[in-house]
Amino acid sequence: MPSIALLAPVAMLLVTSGALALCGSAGWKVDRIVLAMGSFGAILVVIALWAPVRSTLELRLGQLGFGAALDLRLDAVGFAFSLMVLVPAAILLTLQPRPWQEATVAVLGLAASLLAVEAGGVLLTALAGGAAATLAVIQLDVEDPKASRPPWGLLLAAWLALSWVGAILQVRSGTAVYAAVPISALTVPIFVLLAAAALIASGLFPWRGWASQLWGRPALRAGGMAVATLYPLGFYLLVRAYEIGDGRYPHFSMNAVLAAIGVLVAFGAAARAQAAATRREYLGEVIPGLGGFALMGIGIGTPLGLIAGLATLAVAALLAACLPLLPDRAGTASLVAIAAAAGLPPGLAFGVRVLGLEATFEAGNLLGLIGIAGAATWIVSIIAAARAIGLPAGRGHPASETMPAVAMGLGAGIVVAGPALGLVLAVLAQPGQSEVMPAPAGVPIGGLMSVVTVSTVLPALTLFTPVLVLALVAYIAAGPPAVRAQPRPALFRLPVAELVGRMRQQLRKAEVPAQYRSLVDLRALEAAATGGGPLLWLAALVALVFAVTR
Amino acid sequence: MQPELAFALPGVSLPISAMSRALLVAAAGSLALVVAFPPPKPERTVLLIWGGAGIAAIAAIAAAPSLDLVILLTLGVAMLHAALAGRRTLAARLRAPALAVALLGLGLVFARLEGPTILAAFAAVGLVAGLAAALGVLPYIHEFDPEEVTAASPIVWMAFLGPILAVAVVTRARELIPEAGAAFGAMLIGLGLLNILWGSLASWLTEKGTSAWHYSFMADWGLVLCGFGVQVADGQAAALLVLYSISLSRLPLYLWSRQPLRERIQTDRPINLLAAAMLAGSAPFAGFAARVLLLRGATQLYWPLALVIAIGLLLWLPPSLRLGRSLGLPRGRQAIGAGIALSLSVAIGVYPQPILSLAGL
Amino acid sequence: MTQFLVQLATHSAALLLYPGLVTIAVFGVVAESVWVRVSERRWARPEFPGRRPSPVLTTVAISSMLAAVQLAAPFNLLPSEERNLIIAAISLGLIVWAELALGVELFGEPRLLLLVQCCWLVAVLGPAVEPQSLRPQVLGAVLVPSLLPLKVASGILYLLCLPALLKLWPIAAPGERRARRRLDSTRVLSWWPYCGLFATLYFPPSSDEAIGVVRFFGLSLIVAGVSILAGALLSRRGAEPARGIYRRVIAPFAGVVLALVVATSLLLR
Amino acid sequence: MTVVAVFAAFAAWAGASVIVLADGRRGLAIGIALIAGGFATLAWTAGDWFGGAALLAGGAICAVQLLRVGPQDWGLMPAGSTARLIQATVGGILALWVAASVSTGHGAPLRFASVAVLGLMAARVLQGQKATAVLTAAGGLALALGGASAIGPIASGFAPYLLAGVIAAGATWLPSAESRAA
Repeated sequence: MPSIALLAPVAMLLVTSGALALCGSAGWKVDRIVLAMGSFGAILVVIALWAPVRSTLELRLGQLGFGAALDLRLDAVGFAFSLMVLVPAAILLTLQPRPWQEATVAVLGLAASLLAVEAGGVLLTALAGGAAATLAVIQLDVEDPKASRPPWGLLLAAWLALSWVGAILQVRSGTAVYAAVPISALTVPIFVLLAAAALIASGLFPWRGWASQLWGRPALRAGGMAVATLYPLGFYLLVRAYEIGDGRYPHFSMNAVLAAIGVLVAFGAAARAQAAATRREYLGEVIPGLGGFALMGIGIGTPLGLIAGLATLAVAALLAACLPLLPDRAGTASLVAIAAAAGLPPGLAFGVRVLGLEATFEAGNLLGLIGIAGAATWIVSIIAAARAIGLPAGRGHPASETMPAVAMGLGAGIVVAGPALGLVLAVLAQPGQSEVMPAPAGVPIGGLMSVVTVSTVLPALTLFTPVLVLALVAYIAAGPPAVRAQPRPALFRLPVAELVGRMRQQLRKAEVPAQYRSLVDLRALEAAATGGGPLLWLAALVALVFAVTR
Repeated sequence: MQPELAFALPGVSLPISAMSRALLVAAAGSLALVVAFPPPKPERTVLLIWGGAGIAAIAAIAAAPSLDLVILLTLGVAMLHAALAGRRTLAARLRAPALAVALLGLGLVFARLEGPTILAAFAAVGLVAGLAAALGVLPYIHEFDPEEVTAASPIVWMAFLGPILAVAVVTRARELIPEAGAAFGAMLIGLGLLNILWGSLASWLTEKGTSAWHYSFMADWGLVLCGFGVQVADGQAAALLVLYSISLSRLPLYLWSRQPLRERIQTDRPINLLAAAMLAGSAPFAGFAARVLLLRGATQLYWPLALVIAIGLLLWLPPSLRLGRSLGLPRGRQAIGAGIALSLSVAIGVYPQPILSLAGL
Repeated sequence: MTQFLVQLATHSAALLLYPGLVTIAVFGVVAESVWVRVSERRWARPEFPGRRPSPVLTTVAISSMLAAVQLAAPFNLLPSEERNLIIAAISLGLIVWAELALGVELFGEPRLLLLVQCCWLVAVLGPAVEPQSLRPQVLGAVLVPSLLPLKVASGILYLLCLPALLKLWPIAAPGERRARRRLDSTRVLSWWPYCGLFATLYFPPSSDEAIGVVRFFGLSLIVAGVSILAGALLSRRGAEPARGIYRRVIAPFAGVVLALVVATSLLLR
Repeated sequence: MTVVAVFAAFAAWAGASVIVLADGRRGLAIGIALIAGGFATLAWTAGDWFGGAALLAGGAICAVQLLRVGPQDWGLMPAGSTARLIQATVGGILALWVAASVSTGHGAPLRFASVAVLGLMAARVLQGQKATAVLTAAGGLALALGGASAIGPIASGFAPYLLAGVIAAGATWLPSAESRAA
């Protein structure tokens, strides 16, 4: 396969957006067909590029001018993340009707997100990721300017921070290409900046981040696309950081802190989920919850943790496609989606969470304590899921945007794929781990039948298959549960959240005391600055003279 | 920066630096854009005449062999510009540019005096203050009347004449006072940061929409001054890209927004949001590449400076959203113009190398 | 392929027969009958679900089977290295909360129950931090003197949590929705995995001999007995004192266990 | 020759002071003429005959134009001119300090004249409300800049003188246009 073909997936999406614009402005109603062809075509191209060789493909097209070279690279990590971005986006673009302007922006955002993942260096990732963020915000505002969306400034801050990381790496080591940056260049301060950029880019906070706020929007077209295209990018940076550091972060404490943040994020989501007033609110916390577990796994810094983290992200990607298509009304589709999200055995979400927690214990250095917290968090999320089954639906998004059958299919797919955990790890996660982290000696972690870890062997296929069969038979026999939708009290409310809420209120109400208002009279300040007053100009001159002569 | 290149005119050979040449191209492009897709008012011929005169002035300043001539030409341009029909009195219009000329002149005189090194420092002060006064950035903001015709307003200094003048002064100042280079750079960075802060905040919080645009130019100039002050190639490249985005993006959008501003039209269409993103320097627009280069330059110089600049860069968004909305919904030719401006900005943002090469960077 | 089919068969047998569903049912019915006898002072006939078990009961059964096969019971058809403590812990957690889908009124003290369950997780997973192993029988086999205090403390915490997790406390007042069942089929499915896990984690593994089976079941029955006694005592002392004990004792004691985990790990470095 | 240069320099300063102190066209004309004469003489003493002539011509045209058009009055030191008087004096003293004691090398008179005139003209531009006064000050600035081009080891040639003369000559010909909205 010629390396120039690496341009094909992004180019295909760009062409699709052009075609959409043309068809839209010409009034032809073929946009969904064009979208399906473009987005699924891109998926096929990515698979066609990777599957035959299953080794890194590179394309160097020279300098762009701002320090970044147009280096594209498709390795195992890029492949996994490309699919995580493309698959949910393609499903949503194909199945959800949207105006052609919105669709055009969405496909452009998808192309930018894919470029960020295929980029060979930090700066190009920053540019493409920033573009994806910009386009996502625009798409959200086009859909509904009044609805909540990720703070643009926050996203810009994340990608600017990453571009600064790239700049520092270039200044310090002469390159910001992932594969070429010397290990010594990734110092603790630079990593902290990179990690901050990653966390902000994906909204990985213990409090309610944009990934959960988006589900409160009246429509879930742009919201679903934003989650599908933006959410994985922060994790991508953290995985690439392993490549820069030759499989390690600059200091062990970084692993511990990131893993702890991961648990906090997951716990925050679980705590909010168990207090949700509607099922819609609960569903909004599903992706952040999985994101927290993924961050915990990736942060641990062991091959098993990384593999579990990547696999968790794959599950999150499928749910990112499932949840926007899910109708708010109660029913089997909701039930299956909730079961898939909560990690009901023997689902894929169950298996990856088990591996993530196992990784914390096997990592040693007291990281097992994080594992205990993770297990408790999982229990809280199970509580939230059980409670959510009987919650009122909440504000429904337009039925035209939903596809109950597809949503149920995706949810069921996540559950049914549980026995194939080993296969999923072997195909998606393990090659990615080997790419950025020295592979452990001995038997590979992921296999067709089982998952081998340091202390145990998880016979995913042979144990989960009978469990799955028994469960299916039993549930079919049992029929749907007789659950009455009703408001349910929260098990607990986090005092910290209430405290933060109160502080925010006070901050909003805060104002300058009357006697000092004249000091911050903006109108007067503006008049003074723009009045062209000779005195001000003279004073400025004197100040400059003083500054250079002191 | 590349050594001066000979730019042949019939019969006479005038040296034009590569950077000036690049800016001349940007100014011409900007004029072409606003003339080809003119706003309802003022009419195209007016823009063409005044713009053409401006291009001639820019070319003259770019081709001036010495700083004396640059300053004298600036004075001449200032007097001619002040004589244009505008709403402010001639005295008000000439005040700041004339002060700029005096300060630049004093700076030049001090730079040429023999004596203690303090004279070089005074020269640096004169040149920096003079440049700030010529551009009309804080603390030497030109008196601004929102209703004044653009060609007679201070925007001309900021968006049209300013870039070339700044390049002429900064490049020559470095040769004139090498011993005060650090002080010169430090003052540029100081004024740059001041203008980033003031420009973005004032653009966000001011009541008048036209004034918000005026302040937004100052914020961009803050970046340019920081870029010139950093005194490494990346800084110059960043400054050049910001100057390009001022000429090819901000100025045309400002002209196209005048009518909607008068009619108090605010829209939230994709075009407005894209314009906001472009004005805010979000990726993939030119501003983002400029910011990356600036951060790189600042990191080479002193990393805390990069941190301060990075924080400052976040202040662009709120005013940019406001300015983007003030564009209204461009129709017909203006819509095409806006599309071209956006496309140009994306092209420069993704692949700025040709422009940097044109500028010898 | 043959290997796959053999494994599939053995795992299915483990899930359905021993130490899975059948064992769970037998052990559970015995323990539950004793509990009903003790709490209600009469023998109650087990209430087996009708033709169609409810989805909640199905979930509980599946989780219970999954937890049971992780036990270090002698002759367990699931090989030792394939057992996993996390699966056991989370499956048991699922058992506790499955009924929440039907309504929160089925829980007497949900907040307290959550607290107790978190403490129970500390008791179950705490001892796994230092050995860095999640094989239940490995943890049971650990007899390093420096780890014994932690093991003992964890065992006590486990026992303290058990009555609440088995919902032996709080006893439902007559008229409450959760008080309708006589012989709680959900609890029937919980006795064996909970008691067996205690015998697995805090005692050396029993050998794959008849005596081993007797020992393991004996230990599990003792745990069940202790839980029944504790449950009876708690119910006799009335709701408030029992609530007080759980509120004031469990969480601080879990904190102590956590401190022991940290201290032991630091000491053994 | 040096004495002539000194007198020329003081003439230039005196001219600048008159422009600072005067509001009427006659006063401004005298001021610009003195500046032009001063810088022209300084150029001649440096041997730059054409340059000096260009400055003189420019200043002369500006002065004549001032005397030819508009209401003829002196307007010297109107009420409240104390500040301007102090300005002119202090400006002169500061320029003298810079030219004579801070800086070294030959050509002190030119340094004095340049610094003094540039400073005072800047002050006049800042004060001025009437177009005539500001334009005259701008003319003065041009003449000072032209004259100052001879400072330093490398002379800038004839071009600055010529341009300065042209600007000075054209200063008072400019229309002070009426206001017009956008």
